Amino acid sequence: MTQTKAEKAMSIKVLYFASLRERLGCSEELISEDGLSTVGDVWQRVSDGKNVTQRVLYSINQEYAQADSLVKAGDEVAFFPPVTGG
Amino acid sequence: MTQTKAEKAMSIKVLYFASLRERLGCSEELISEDGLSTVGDVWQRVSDGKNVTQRVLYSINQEYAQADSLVKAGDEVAFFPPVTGG
Amino acid sequence: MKWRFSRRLQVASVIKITEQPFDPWQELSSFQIGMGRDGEFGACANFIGTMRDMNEGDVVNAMVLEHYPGMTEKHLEKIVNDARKKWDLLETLVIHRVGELLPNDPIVLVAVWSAHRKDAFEASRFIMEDLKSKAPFWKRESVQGPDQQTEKNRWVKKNTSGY
Amino acid sequence: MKWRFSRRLQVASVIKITEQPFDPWQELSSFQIGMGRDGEFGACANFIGTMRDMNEGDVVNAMVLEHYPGMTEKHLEKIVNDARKKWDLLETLVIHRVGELLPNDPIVLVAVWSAHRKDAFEASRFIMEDLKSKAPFWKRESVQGPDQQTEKNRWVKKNTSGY
Repeated sequence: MTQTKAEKAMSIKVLYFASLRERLGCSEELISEDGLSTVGDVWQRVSDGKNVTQRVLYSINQEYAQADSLVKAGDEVAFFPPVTGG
Repeated sequence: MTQTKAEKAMSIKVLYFASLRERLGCSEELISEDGLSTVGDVWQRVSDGKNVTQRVLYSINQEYAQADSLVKAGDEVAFFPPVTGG
Repeated sequence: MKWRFSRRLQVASVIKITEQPFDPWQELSSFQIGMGRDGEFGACANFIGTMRDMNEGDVVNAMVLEHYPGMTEKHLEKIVNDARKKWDLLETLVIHRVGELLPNDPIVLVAVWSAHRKDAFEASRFIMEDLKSKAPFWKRESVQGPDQQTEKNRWVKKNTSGY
Repeated sequence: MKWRFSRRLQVASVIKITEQPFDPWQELSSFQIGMGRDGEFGACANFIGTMRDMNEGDVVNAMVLEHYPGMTEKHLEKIVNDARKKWDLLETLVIHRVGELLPNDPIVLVAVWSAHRKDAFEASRFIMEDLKSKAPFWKRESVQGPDQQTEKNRWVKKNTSGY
């Protein structure tokens, strides 16, 4: 994907990790912020029709978020399964 | 001190450690078991008139003991202050 | 007596995410010398997590540790800062391996230096438990099949409990 | 799978009382290699107590650690055996210094290896706390006088609390 600066400014960067990244077949994408107010809205849009049954955690700008946490253009949002490091 | 084997067999070996050793001016002595049945009795005898005011712990054969624990000839008894290692 | 106050008052912490294998004892030794706190610390509690060659009853041949670059460091800093608020700490060191690992490879090191042991014991466990439950790392294991010839990959789904 | 059972079932423990200075990281490194548990241990929790140059507000120049030879070893073995009964442990290492020490000298090392972290964390702290409160060691400090010229010896009377 190639976006102009203006397009990027109006977009939300979305990252996927681990099994969720494999399930969705995507590690990173830019989506338009149009009509999105919460991270839950973002998840609804990107997972629509993908039948994701596993538990998914949210982050906004690299901090944990809840489904009703607000997002805005320029944010980095990530979706991932429960962590298993250490 | 030099004791014969027979004297040793009828004796209790008494050890003192740390500040108590310094207070009593003795690290080790053999005492006759005559009239001693508990470690408390041993302590009574060895500390008599020494005016020891600090807290003293007891052991018999290298295991912690209480004042009423029984002693017999051949035992190794020790008296010492609360421990401060580690 | 006044002398105590001429010492550095600021605490230091180092967080490393590395694709290279690390030797925990060598890291601890170098860090402790380099931190310049001789005579100040009475306690160091540390924990090393190492890759086992068995998990959930299966032989594990290898592992890939994925992480979220940026958020990982940010989250670990937060954990360490939380620990500093709760306990009286001198220095902390956290190292976490990412990428491809083999059995017996150290995965994580958490070390805490303090004047007294209560702080070091509690903070090291706190940091480790928070890391396990919240830091964005994910393990994918290569597990040996029952025929001992084939291999399959699987994402680790749960951690063993820490408390 | 069967393979798991071909491994050593017996746990090992080493207890050392030494008048010589020791390097905890070197001891841990050698012990871990020598114990031959590669791939089995997922967790190592350890604690190192080090001599500080201050205590109760005074500058400490040196220390003598006295112990009760025989009872010390016996008691430490008991502590370690108690820990093994309470937790699932692979190996344990306890080293305690005696004799003359200087500030920054390691005093004690307690290390525990286990499959999972809960056991290692809890057992290492348990062993350390029991050692502090019951193992027959006594510290005598050489403390610098307020004039910074004279020195006096004093027996340490109390330990800092561990919980």
